[in-house]
Amino acid sequence: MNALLPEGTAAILVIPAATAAILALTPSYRASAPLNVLSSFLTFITALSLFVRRPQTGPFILVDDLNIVFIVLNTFVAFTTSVFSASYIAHELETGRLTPIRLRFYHAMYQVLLFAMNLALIANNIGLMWVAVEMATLTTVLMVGVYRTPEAIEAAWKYFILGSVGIALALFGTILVYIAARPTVGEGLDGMVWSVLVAHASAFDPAQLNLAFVFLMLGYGTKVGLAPLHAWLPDAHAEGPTPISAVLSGLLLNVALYAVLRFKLLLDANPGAVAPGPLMAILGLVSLVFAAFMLYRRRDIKRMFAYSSIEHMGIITFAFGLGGPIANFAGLLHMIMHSLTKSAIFFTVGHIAQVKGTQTIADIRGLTVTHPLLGWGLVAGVFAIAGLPPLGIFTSEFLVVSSTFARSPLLAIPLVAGLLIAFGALLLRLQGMAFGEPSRDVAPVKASYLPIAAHLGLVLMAGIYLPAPLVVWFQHVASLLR
Amino acid sequence: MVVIGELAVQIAQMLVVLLLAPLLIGFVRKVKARLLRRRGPPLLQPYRDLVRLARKEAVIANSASWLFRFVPYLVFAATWVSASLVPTFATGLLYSWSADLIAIIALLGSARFFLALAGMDVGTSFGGIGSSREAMFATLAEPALIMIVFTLALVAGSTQLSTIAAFMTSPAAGLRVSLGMALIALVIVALAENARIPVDNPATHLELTMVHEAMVLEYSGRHLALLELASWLKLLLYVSLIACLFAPWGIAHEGKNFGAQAVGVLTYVSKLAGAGLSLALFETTIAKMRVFRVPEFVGVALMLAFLAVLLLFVSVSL
Amino acid sequence: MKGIAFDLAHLLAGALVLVSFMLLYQNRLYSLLNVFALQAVVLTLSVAWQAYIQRAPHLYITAAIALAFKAIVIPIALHRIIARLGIHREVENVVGLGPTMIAAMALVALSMVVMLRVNAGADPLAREDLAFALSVVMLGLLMMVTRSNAVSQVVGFMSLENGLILAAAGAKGMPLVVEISVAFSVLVAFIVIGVFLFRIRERFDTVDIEALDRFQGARQ
Amino acid sequence: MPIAFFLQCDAALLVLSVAAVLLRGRPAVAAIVYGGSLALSVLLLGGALGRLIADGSPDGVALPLGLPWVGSHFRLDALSAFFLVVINLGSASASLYGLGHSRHERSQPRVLPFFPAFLAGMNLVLLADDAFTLLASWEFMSLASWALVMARHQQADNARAGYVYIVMASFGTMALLLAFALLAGPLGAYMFATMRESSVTPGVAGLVLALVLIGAGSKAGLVPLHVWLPLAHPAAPSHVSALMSGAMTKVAIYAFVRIVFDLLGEPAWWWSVAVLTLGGVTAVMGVLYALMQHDLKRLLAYHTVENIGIIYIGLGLALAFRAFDMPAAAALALTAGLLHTFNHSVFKSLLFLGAGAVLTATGERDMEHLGGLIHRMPQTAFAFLVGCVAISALPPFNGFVSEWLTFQAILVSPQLPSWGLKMLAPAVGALLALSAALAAACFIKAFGVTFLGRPRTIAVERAHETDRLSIAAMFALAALCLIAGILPGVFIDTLAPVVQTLVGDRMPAQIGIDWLSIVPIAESRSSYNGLLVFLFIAASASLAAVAIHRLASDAVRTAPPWDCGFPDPNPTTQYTATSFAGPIRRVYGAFAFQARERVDMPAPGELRPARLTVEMHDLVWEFVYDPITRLVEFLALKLNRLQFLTIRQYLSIVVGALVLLLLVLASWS
Repeated sequence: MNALLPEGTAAILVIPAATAAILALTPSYRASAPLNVLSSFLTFITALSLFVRRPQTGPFILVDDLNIVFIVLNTFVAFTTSVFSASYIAHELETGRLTPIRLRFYHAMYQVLLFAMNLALIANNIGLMWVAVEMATLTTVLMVGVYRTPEAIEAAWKYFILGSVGIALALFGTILVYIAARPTVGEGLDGMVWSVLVAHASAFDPAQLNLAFVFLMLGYGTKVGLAPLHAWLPDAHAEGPTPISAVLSGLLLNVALYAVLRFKLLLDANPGAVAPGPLMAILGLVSLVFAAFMLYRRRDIKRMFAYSSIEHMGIITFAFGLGGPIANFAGLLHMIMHSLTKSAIFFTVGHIAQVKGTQTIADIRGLTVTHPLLGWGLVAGVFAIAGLPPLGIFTSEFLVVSSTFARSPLLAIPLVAGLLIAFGALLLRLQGMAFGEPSRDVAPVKASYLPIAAHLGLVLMAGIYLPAPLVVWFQHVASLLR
Repeated sequence: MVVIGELAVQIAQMLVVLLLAPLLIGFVRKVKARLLRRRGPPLLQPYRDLVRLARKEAVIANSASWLFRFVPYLVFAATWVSASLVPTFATGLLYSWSADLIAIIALLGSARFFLALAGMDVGTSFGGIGSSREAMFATLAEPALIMIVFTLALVAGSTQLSTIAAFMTSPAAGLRVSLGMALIALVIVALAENARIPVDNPATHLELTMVHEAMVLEYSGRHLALLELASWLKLLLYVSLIACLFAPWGIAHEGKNFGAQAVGVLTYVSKLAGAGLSLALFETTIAKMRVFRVPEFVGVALMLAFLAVLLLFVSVSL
Repeated sequence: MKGIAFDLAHLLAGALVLVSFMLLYQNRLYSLLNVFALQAVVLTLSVAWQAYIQRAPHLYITAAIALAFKAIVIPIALHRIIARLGIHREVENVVGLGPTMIAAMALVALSMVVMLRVNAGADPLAREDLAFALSVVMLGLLMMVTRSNAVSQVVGFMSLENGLILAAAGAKGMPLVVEISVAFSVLVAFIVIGVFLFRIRERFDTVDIEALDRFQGARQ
Repeated sequence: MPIAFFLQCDAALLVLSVAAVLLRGRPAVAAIVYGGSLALSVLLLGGALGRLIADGSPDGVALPLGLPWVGSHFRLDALSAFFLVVINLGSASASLYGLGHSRHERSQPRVLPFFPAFLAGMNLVLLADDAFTLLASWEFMSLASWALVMARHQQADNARAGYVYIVMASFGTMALLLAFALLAGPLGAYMFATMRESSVTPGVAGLVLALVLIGAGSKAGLVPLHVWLPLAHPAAPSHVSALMSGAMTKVAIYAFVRIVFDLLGEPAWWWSVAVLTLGGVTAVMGVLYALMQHDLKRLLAYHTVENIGIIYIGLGLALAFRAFDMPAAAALALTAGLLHTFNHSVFKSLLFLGAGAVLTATGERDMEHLGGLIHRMPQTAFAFLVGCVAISALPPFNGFVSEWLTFQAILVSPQLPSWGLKMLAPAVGALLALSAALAAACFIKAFGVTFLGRPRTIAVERAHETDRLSIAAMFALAALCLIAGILPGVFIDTLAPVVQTLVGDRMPAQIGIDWLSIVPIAESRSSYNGLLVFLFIAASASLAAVAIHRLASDAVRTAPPWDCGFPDPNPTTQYTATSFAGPIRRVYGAFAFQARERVDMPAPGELRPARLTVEMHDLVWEFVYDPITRLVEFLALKLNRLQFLTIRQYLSIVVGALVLLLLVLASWS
C-alpha cells in the first residue's frame, strides 16, 4: 500500500473519492453542499501539506516541484469553486433548473472530478495518468449535460465525441512511448513510470518518440482546447452549470497541459528527437489569434469567456513552447494567474447571468449602476484577463512579449496582434455590460463575493509583489522545463 | 553721456514716428487725389481729424464690454512700441534689443488679435465679417513675414533689426535673388496688413468688401482716433521697415555725431515721400480684389518668401 | 516457434486491417455490424495469440472482454437500437466510396511509412504490429469522418479502439492493458447508451434535428 | 528632498483613492479627496522644485515589488524633477478647481476614487527607473484616466470615447513594451541603468525610435495617432480634461525624452527628419482640426495636438543638432521644447478650467449656444482671455517665449552639415509659423464667440460667475502665464541642469544679463525682453489714456449698436463659430479635409429657403482606422463560420491536423 500510495498523497485521493461515495448516498441536498465545501477544503489543506512532507516517488505516485504547483492550484480553485457553487446551486434550486436528485449526482460528480484530476496530476505512471484524464473527461461530460436542456445535451455530446477521439489518440501516443522505452527500460511496469522514462529518455528511439509526441500533443491538446482542436470547449463552457465552467477553464485545461508538459520533458531529454517547442509554439499562436478574432461576434457571455480561455491557453502553450528561463517562468505565472482570474470571472458571470436571467451579452447592461460589486468585479476580472496592471497577468504578458520580441521578433508580431485584437473585443463587450443604461433584473441573488475577492486579491498581489521564495521556486521549475 | 544720447535718439524716434504717421497718410491721400485730377484734402487734414475725433464724446454700443473700451489703447500702444523699435533714421536704438524682428511681428499680431476681438465684442454681423476675414488674411501674412525674417536672418546672421540694417549697408550684403523675392513678399504683406488696395479699400464703407473698417465700425470719438492713428503708425512702420531693411542708405549708425543723425532724418523723410508716392501710384492704377482672391494674393507672398529661404542655400550673392 | 509466432501475429494484424477495409466498404447497417463483430473476433484472436506468445495471462482477460463486449453485446445492442429508432438501413456516405477507398489506401501507406521510419532496432514484431494498429486507427478515424450516420460512426470509433487494443496487446509486457481496455469499454458503452438515450437518429451532429435548427441562431 | 518622500506622497495618493471608495456617499468625501490631492501635489511640487533648483545629484531606490528578479527601481534626476514640477503644477490647480467645483456637484462617485489614482500613476511614471515599473505605472495611469473618461458613461459618445481611448492606450503601451524589449535584450535587462550602458545596433535603434514614436506619440497625440485625444479629453470632467491635456500628454513627452535622449544613445541624423516632419504635420493639422470645431472643449483638445507638434519640433531639432555634435544648439532646441512643454501645461490647464467653469455655469460646451459671457462671468472671461493670448504665442505671455526660442533654434539649423536638414528645418519653421497664426485665429474665434457678443441662448443669460476657488485656480495659472512671459530667463536657467544632463551642454546663463532679457546665443544675434516690452506697452497705453482724457474729452454715451444703420436685435444674426471659420475653411479645408460646399439656390419665385451644405472628411479616420476596423470585422465574420460546423466536420479538422503532422514527420530529415 505504501509503495503504491504514499501517505501524503493518499489523502488528496482518498478524501475526494470517499466524499464522492458519501455524497452519492446523501439524499438531503442541504447537507451535501457544505460537505462538498468541507471535503474540498480538506483536500486543499492536505495538498498544502505536500510542501512540508514530500512523499517518496513510487511506481504510481510522483510529487516533484513541477506538479506540486499544479496540485495546490488545483485543490485551491476547487475549494473556492465549491464555495461559489454552494450559493450558485441554491439559486438554481429556487428557480427549479436543478432538481434535488440531479443535485445529488452533481455533487458526487464534483468530487469524482476532483479525484480524477488529482490522480492525473500526481500519477507517475503515464498509463494511470491517461486513465485519470479519461475519467475526468467522462465526469465533466456528465456535468456539462446536467441541465438536460437540448443545448446542454448537444454541448455535452459534442464534448464527449471530440474528447473521446482525443483520448484515443493520447492512448496511442502513450503506447508508443512504452514501446519506445521498452528496449532500454525493459518490459513491465517500469516502462510506463515517468520518472524512470525521463531518466533513460536519452537512449530511446527518437523516431518513435516523435511519433508518440504527435499523438500525445493532439490527444491532450484537444483537452487543452488548442485550436483547431478546441471545438468542444466553448459550448461545454456555455451550456454547463457555471461552477463547471470555472473548473473546466481553471483546472481541467491545466491538467491536460500538465500532461503535455510531462511528455515535452521526455522529448527534451532525448537529443535525437525533434524539439517539441516549435510545435507547441505554433499551436499556441494559432489558438491565440484564432480565439482573438472569435471573441468579436460572441453573443453569449460564457461562450465569450470560453474563447478567452482558448486564447490564454494559447499564450501559455506558446510560452512553454518558446522555452528559456524567462518564457517558462512567464508561462507558469500566466497559467496560475489565468486559472485564478478566469474562475473568478466565471463566478461573477454566473451570478450576473442569474440576476439578469440571461447569458446574452446584449441584454446585460449597466451592471456597475445596478450591482456595483458584481459590475466592478467583472470590470476587475476582465482587466486582469486583458493583461492590465497592476494585476498579475500583466507581469506574465510583459515577460512573454518582451522575451519573444527580443529573441525572435517575427513570432512577436502575431502574438502582439492577437493580444491587441482580443483586448479590443473584450473591452468592447465589457463596456457594454458594465456601463450604460442598466437593463432590468429578473431575480435577486445571494451572491458569494468571497471567492471572487480572494482570487482577484491574489491576482492583484501577484501583480504588485511576488514573494521571494515563490519566485525561487518558479525559477527552479522553469529551469526544470528547459 | 552716451546713454543720454541714445536715450535722446530713442525718444526722438518715438516722437518722429508718432508725428510723421499722419503726415504720410495725408501725403498719400493728397497724391492720390491729384492723380485723379482732384484737389484733395490738405496735407495736414489727418491731424485735424485726430483732434476733432478726440474732442468728441465716445458713443459705445450698449452690448459692448470693458474689452471694447480697453482695446484701442492697447492696439495703439502695441503698434507704437513696435513702430518705435524699427530704426528709422538711426540704428542702435537704446531698446532695440528688447525685441527683435520676430517679436515686433508678434507685437503687431497681438494688436490684431485684440482688434479682431473688439470687432466681435458688440455682436454685430459686420464686426464678425471684419474679424474673421482679418484673421484669415493674417494666417497667411504672418508665416510670410516669418519667412521673410528667416531670409534676412540667414543672410545677416541675426534677427536684430539694427544688426541687419548695419549688415545691409555693408558690402557683404550684395545683391541676391532671395532678397529680391523677400522684398516683393514684404511689399505684398505690407499692402495686406495695412488694408490697402487691392486687398482692402480704406476709403470705402461698402459692406461686403470691407475688412479693417468693419472691425472698427462701432468705434467713435477718441477710441476711433486712437485706432486710426494706430493704423497710420502701422503703415509708417512697414514703410520704415522696408526702408531700413532694403534701402538702409543714409541711416545713422551708433555713436555717430549729430550731423549724421540730421542726414539720417532727411534721407528717411525722402524715403517716406518716395514710398508714399509709389503707394499712391500703385493704388490708383490697380482695382480692388474679391475677398476670396486675396488669399491667393497673400499666398503668393508666402510662397515667394519660402522660396527665398530655400534659394539662400543654392544661390550665392552676385 | 519464433517464426510461426511472428507470422501468425502478423497475419492476424493484417486481417484486422483487411476487416477495417471491409467496414469502410459496407453500405448496409446490419452487414456493417456483422463485419464489425467479425473484426472483434479477429481482434480477440490476435490478442489471445499475443497472450499466448508473451506468456501474459492478463491479456486473456482483454481478449475475453473484446469477445464478449465487442463481438456480442455491442452489435446486438446496436441491432436493437437500429430497429428501435427506425434508422434507415443503408449507410449514406458523405464522400463517395471510391474516394474513401483511395483515402484509406493513402492513410495505410502513410502509417506504414511513418512506422518504418522507426529504426529497426525496435523489435520487428512490435514494429509491424504497430504499423497495422496505426492503420486500423486511421481507418477508424476515416470512417467516423466519412460516414454521416450515428451507428456507423460508433462503429468507426470502436474499430479505432480495436486498433489501440491491438497496439497495446502487441506492446510486449505492457502493464495496465486490462485496465485500459476496461476503461475504453466503458467509454464505448457510454457512447452507445448516449446514442440510445438521446435518440440520435441520423448523425452525431445533433441530438434532435429541430433542436439544432432552433439554436443555430443563439449559438454565437 | 529624498526620493522616498516622493514615493510616500504617491502612496498617500493611492491611499486617498481607496479612502474615496470606502467613504463613498459621505458629504465630506469630495472635500477630503480634493483637499488631500491638493496638499500632496503642492508637497510634490515643492519637493521637485527644490530638487530642480538645488540640482541635487540623482538618487534612486529599489523596492522588492514588480518584476521579481529585477525589483522595481525608482530614480529622481533633473529630467524627472522638471516633469514632476510640470505634472504637479497641473494637478495642484486641478485639485483646487475640483475642490471648488465639488460645491456645484456634490456626489461624484465615479470621479473621486480615480482622481488621486490618476495623479499617483503620472507621478510614478516619472519616477520609474526600470521598464516594468514604467510601463505598469504608465498603463495604470491610462486606466485611471479611462475610468474618469467613463465617469459620465450614460452618454453613448463618452462610452465610445472611452473605448477608443483604452484601445489606443494599450496599443501604445504594447509599442513601448516592444521598444523596451529591444533595449533590454533577450536576457531581460530591464533596468534603465543597464540599458544606458548597453548599446544597440543602428538598425535596432531606429526600430526602437519608431516604436517609441508610436508608443509615446499615441499618448501625446501625434498625428495620425491622435484620434482618441479629441474624443476622450472633452468627455472627462473638466478638471480631469485639464489634467489629461495639461499633464498626461507631458508624461508621454517625458517617456519620449527619457528613452530617446537618455537610454538610446547617440542619435542618427535621420531620426530628427522623422521627428521634425511628424511634429510639423501634427502642429498644422491639429490647429486646422481645432478651427473646424464648435465644441469648446474639443477645440481645446485639438489644440493640445497642435502644441504637442510644436514640442516635438523642438525635440527633433535637438536630436538633429545632437546627431551632428552641436551641443550648444541642441541645448537651445531642447530648452525650447521643454519650456514649451511647461508653458503648454500651464495655459492649457487654465483654458480647460475656464471651459469647465463655462460648462458648469451654462451646461453648454457648444459655442454656437454661448456668447456674451464676459458680462455674466467677468473673472472667468479675463482668465480665459489671458490663456487665449498665451496659447496664441503673443507677447508678452509665455507661449511666445518658447516659440521664439524654437524659431531661434531653427535659425541655427543652416549650420547643420546635412543638406536634407538644411532644407527641412525652414520648412518646419514655416509650418510652425502657420500653426501659430492659425492658433491666433482659432482663439479669436473661441473667445469671441464664447465670451463676446450677445447671449445666444437663455442658458447663458441665466449663467453666473463660478466659485472662488475655481477662480483662484484660474488666476494663479494666468499669473504664471504672465510671469513666465516676462521673466523667461529664470525659467531657462532652471531648465539648465535638465538640458545639461541630456545633451551635455546648456544655454548661456540668462539671470546675469542686464534688464533681465534673454539672449539665446549672442547679444548681436537675437534677444528678447518680455519685461521691457510689457512695461513699454503698459506705459504708452496709460500715457495715451491719460493724455487723451486730460487734453480731450472723456465723455461716454451708450447707445444701440450702429451696425451700418441696420442693427438687428436677433442674437442669431451674430457671427457663429462656423461662420467665423468659414473663410479659413475655404482656404485650407479643401486639401486638409476635402471640404466641399454645396449651395442650393432656389429659382426665383420658389418659396423654399436657400441652403448651404458643407461636407468634410476626417482623412485620418477614413484612411487609417476604418480600414483596420473593417479588416478585423471581416476576418471575425469569416472565422466565425467555424462556430457552426457539425461534429463530423470538427472531427475531420482533427484528423486533418493529425494527417498533416504525420506527413511532416514522414518527410522529416
